[in-house]
Amino acid sequence: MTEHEYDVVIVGAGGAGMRAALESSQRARTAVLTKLYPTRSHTGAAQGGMAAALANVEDDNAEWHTFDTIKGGDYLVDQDAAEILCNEAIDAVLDLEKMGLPFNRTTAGKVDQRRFGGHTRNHGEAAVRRACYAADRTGHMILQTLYQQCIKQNVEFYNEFYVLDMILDGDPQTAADGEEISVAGVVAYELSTGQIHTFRAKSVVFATGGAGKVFKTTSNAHTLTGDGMGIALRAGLPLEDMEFFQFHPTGLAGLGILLSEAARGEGGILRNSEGERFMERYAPTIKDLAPRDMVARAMANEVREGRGAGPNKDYVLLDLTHLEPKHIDEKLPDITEFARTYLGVEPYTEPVPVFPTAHYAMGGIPTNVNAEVLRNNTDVVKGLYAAGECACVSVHGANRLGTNSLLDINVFGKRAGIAAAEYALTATAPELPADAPAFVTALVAKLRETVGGEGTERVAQIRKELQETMDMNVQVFRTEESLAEAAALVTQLKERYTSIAIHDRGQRFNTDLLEAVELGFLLELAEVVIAGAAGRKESRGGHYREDFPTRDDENYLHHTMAYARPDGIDLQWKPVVITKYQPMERKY
Amino acid sequence: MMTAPELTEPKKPMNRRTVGNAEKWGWIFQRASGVILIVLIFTHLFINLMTGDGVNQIDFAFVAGKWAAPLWKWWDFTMLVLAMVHGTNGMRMIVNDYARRPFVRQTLQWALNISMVVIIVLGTLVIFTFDPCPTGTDTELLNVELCRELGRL
Amino acid sequence: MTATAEKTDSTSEVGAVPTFTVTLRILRHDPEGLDGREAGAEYWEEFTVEAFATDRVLDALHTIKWEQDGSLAFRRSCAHGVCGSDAMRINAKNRLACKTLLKDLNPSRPITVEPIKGLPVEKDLIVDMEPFFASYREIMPFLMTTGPTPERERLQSPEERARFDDTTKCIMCAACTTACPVFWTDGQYFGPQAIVGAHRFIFDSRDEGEWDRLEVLNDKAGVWKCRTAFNCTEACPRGIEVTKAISEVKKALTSGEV
Amino acid sequence: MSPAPTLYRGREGMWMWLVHRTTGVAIFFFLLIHVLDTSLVRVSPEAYNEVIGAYKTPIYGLIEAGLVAAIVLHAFNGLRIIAVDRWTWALRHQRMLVWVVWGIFVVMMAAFLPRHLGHVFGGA
Ligand SMILES: Cc1cc2nc3c(=O)[nH]c(=O)nc-3n(C[C@H](O)[C@H](O)[C@H](O)COP(=O)(O)OP(=O)(O)OC[C@H]3O[C@@H](n4cnc5c(N)ncnc54)[C@H](O)[C@@H]3O)c2cc1C
Ligand code: HEM
Ligand code: SF4
Ligand code: F3S
Ligand code: FES
Repeated sequence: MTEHEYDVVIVGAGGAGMRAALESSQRARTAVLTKLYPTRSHTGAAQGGMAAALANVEDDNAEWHTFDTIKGGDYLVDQDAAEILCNEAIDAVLDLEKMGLPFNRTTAGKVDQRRFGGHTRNHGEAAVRRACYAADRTGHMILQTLYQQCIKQNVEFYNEFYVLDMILDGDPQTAADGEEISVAGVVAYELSTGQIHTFRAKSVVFATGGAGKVFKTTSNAHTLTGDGMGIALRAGLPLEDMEFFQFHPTGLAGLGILLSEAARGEGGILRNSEGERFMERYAPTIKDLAPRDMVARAMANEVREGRGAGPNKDYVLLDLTHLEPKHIDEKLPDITEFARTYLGVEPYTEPVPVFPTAHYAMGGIPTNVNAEVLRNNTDVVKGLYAAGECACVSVHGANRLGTNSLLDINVFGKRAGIAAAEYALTATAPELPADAPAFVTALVAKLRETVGGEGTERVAQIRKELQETMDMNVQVFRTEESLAEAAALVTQLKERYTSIAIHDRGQRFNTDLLEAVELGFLLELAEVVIAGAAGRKESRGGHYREDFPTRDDENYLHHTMAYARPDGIDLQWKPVVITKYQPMERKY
Repeated sequence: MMTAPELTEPKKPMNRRTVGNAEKWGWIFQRASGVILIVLIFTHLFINLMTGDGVNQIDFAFVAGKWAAPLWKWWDFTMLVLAMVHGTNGMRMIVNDYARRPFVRQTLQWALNISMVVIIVLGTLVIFTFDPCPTGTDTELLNVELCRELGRL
Repeated sequence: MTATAEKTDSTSEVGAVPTFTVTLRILRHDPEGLDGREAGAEYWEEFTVEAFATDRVLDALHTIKWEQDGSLAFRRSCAHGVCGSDAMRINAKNRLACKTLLKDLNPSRPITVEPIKGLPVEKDLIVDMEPFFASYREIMPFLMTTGPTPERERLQSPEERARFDDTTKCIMCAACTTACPVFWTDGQYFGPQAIVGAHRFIFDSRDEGEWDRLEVLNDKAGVWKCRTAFNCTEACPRGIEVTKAISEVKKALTSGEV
Repeated sequence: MSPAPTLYRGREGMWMWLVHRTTGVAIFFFLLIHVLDTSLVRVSPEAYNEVIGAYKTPIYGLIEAGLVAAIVLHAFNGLRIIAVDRWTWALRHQRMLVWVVWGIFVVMMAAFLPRHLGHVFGGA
């Protein structure tokens, strides 16, 4: 076991983690722990763009952006946070530009902007060009640019270190309201050696990204297993709004690989088997550019009503054939190549089979606007921060608007980095208890013992069953019954998980062992998602209950706070912050 | 909270001293000499191997005949120098690629450089101090015509 | 660049997906010497798996790992060719496992899978990437400017932006560098990726550090080591014209103009 | 024990790099010898003719043919390399240019070999 000491430890080197690191490393001694090489983080997969009301091509302002964000999130958005997000958006984009990010340009040489779902002019009048982009690899450019700046600043990375536990100096669940609890550090597993490391730190920032792998069809990477959220949950912290998962309308059918909304922003049209542009029926004003939850539901509905394309009638078609090949090559080169490589479809001449794919966790570790992690509705854990997809400041509410996540990671990543460093400069170094690594040591030892032992269950098999049931029962359409079925199966799978066996007895690069650990997180998160979905007897944003098909502001205009207690998931509520915009019906 | 300093540049660009432009000039030289060599060598090969009796015509007398003209003296000299430098430079690049240990590398480089100098010096001396009609040689071996012309026979 | 699946009847593919059997021959490396092997032992091992027509090599590796031998080690993340984790030598060529469809590889014969060449192997298909990233860091891959930071964005015309577009696509998978025969020889060469990384800044109209970088690339380990073997360009899963980028750097150095 | 890894399946560019390298080395060593033997003209006509006579035997005739082949390949591939680094068109068509080099090689050898081998084997 090795011990390290830093002022600030950042967990995760995606967009949020590295943006935080850039701020924090300038002010305090910072280490970034990441289970992947930074450039492998899934921020790099983001395609379409990053929203900011730069007004470079069309009239626009932060206020409209704020409104769209709140409306897009079906009024579950914390409006103070949304205001910060949209006001700081402009600087966030300009910061990246100054760091060297190669945005596409207008003829005047400014950052170019394009349309994206749910982004409108003057409170819903018409679609507006707000997404700043770099072809269809905006996330890739952000990730590269931030990594390059980290190199410039000599940020200290611990690559392929899996953080598996956080150390707090008290139990957040038993502590009284107002009692001070602070973070003391994290425990990590080093992939290349199998060694366990403890990191003592005054501040810890979690930026571990999403948890898409609870679903089968997903645009998310194999490595997005919700570790940060799972660690927080195990530490006794709540998770907020986990029932809200975004299903992106245009995943490659059967594979889930994402075709960015930019495809529709650039003029692509969704059609059913009859060739009908069906979105005209669901969202007459902005049609194919309606928010994702609406489009995804519309697509699923077309398929349910027998208007799906293909031999099994189980997908719809994304039609780009009316666009100039040159325009496609310029604006959407990568995603059209995905269609060619993986489905053998030529988008110039043929429509591309698409179906909704699990894409984004709106929920996560609850934080306030300074990225400080909440342990209940009001108290923060001192020194503990979260940002990016693993966090829930609630700027996305019940449904995230496209291009608002890349914005989120930059705005709140930066805030987290600054806040963490500034706190660390005033705080005294915490003491790590002697048994700090005990949990991880035991976890790893237990798994190692299963090699060649009694265990009969396979990690992959359990994961597969979990993902299939989530796709079947907890996807775009949910009901009491489907959720109950999923809940029952997850309970069963958790039971079976206790008798898994791994194969790799080695110390070095034991990815077998880590997949087992990751499955543990997935199972617990699935449980929270299902519990939250069952508890929310309404339909709002990404969460759609067929048995309660309308939004119910009377009873459910509040956030879910899910706590893991010994006897199961405990759901509590947290009020939504409303400043300017009273909830109204969401129509496009 | 937002009073933070903006991104400064704590890390200065590395100060790296390069070995001048040696590699660059080596690279350019390979190309320039290559183009010239192609003319020199192919003419040389053509005259020696394709005209007349081809390889069979080559003997002392043939050489003497050629080198009687200053053009061919200079021709062969240029070819010698360019080919040796080009070849040695090429070999140097190959040695740099494969010889990992500094000692081995240095030794090989020295060997190359020495052989280059020796060969060039030797070749040059031969070309410019060549005597077409050494005394006491069987006249059958000489370029009789040439030696008569020169008044050496 | 990875071959695009030849035009098949896409609809029937997505519907009832036919399966077939493939054999993978994997070059394994056991750093610890388990099961009676020597530490550091290397050996070929064959696995046979059922695969779907849409499956990629990565899917087959997963099937092996998940159903047959959990100790098989390889890196992967995004599974669709954008993170650069899984460059490996498949049928003796560098490719991304997640971008190579099995059916494009003649599955009737065993498919060989080996780690990329020229970087120290750590375990099975995992190599030590540190030397690779070190070369990248050498070329100062970050925007360098002088003068005061402007209020708004630095202006750049679409044409200026287009000049370095190709090299911004790099995902640092190392397929190019580890395909380069000059890189294999002694590893002193920065490798094509570092040059691609430098190119992206050298030809960015906003950058003012081009000569610092060009000087680095003028070094013994730099751009002059390239012998235009083109393995890099052919291996690049992002379709970057790597050799062209290298040539442009050479031209900038010889002409003194960027 | 370390089993042989496969040979990297590079394409034309990689093989031509190998060809260029091997021919370059071969020519270099031949050149050393060639200068040394030519130097014998300074020693004595007898010595020179005796050594040069060796070139006229079939064995050396064949080696000489190989040498010419190496030079032709190296030279024209050298031109190809220069072109590839110089013009984008050549860079994009480098694979085709490899076959052009081989084409030139075949034509040149077809012109040279019959005559040369005729000289070598036809005796004098
Ligand atoms: C295909 C796709 C396209 C998208 N397109 C857009 C778009 O156009 N616009 C937009 O705004 N948003 C988009 N998004 C969403 C957005 O990209 C993500 O939400 C965002 O990038 C998340 O960034 P992050 O920094 O929070 O996490 P990530 O980039 O996922 O990074 C997570 C980091 O955490 C590390 N980590 C995880 N677990 C551990 C652990 N246990 N220990 C140590 N380290 C750990 C990982 O190594 C990684 O470095 C897209 C998402 C996807 C999947
Ligand atoms: C006939 C005309 C010739 C031409 C056009 C030519 C051209 C070239 C060129 C362009 C290169 C550089 C290759 C690169 O940078 O990738 C080169 C390399 C080389 N040449 Fe020549 N050359 C010729 C003759 C010769 C001769 C006569 C010799 C031997 C003495 C020779 C030996 C070499 C060697 C050893 C290399 C290095 C090869 C390598 O690094 O792989 N060349 N040649
Ligand atoms: S240039 Fe291409 S092959 Fe090389 S690292 Fe970048 S993406 Fe990979
Ligand atoms: S393979 Fe190597 S030699 Fe040059 S063209 Fe590519 S870097
Ligand atoms: S897994 Fe990301 S590139 Fe293949």
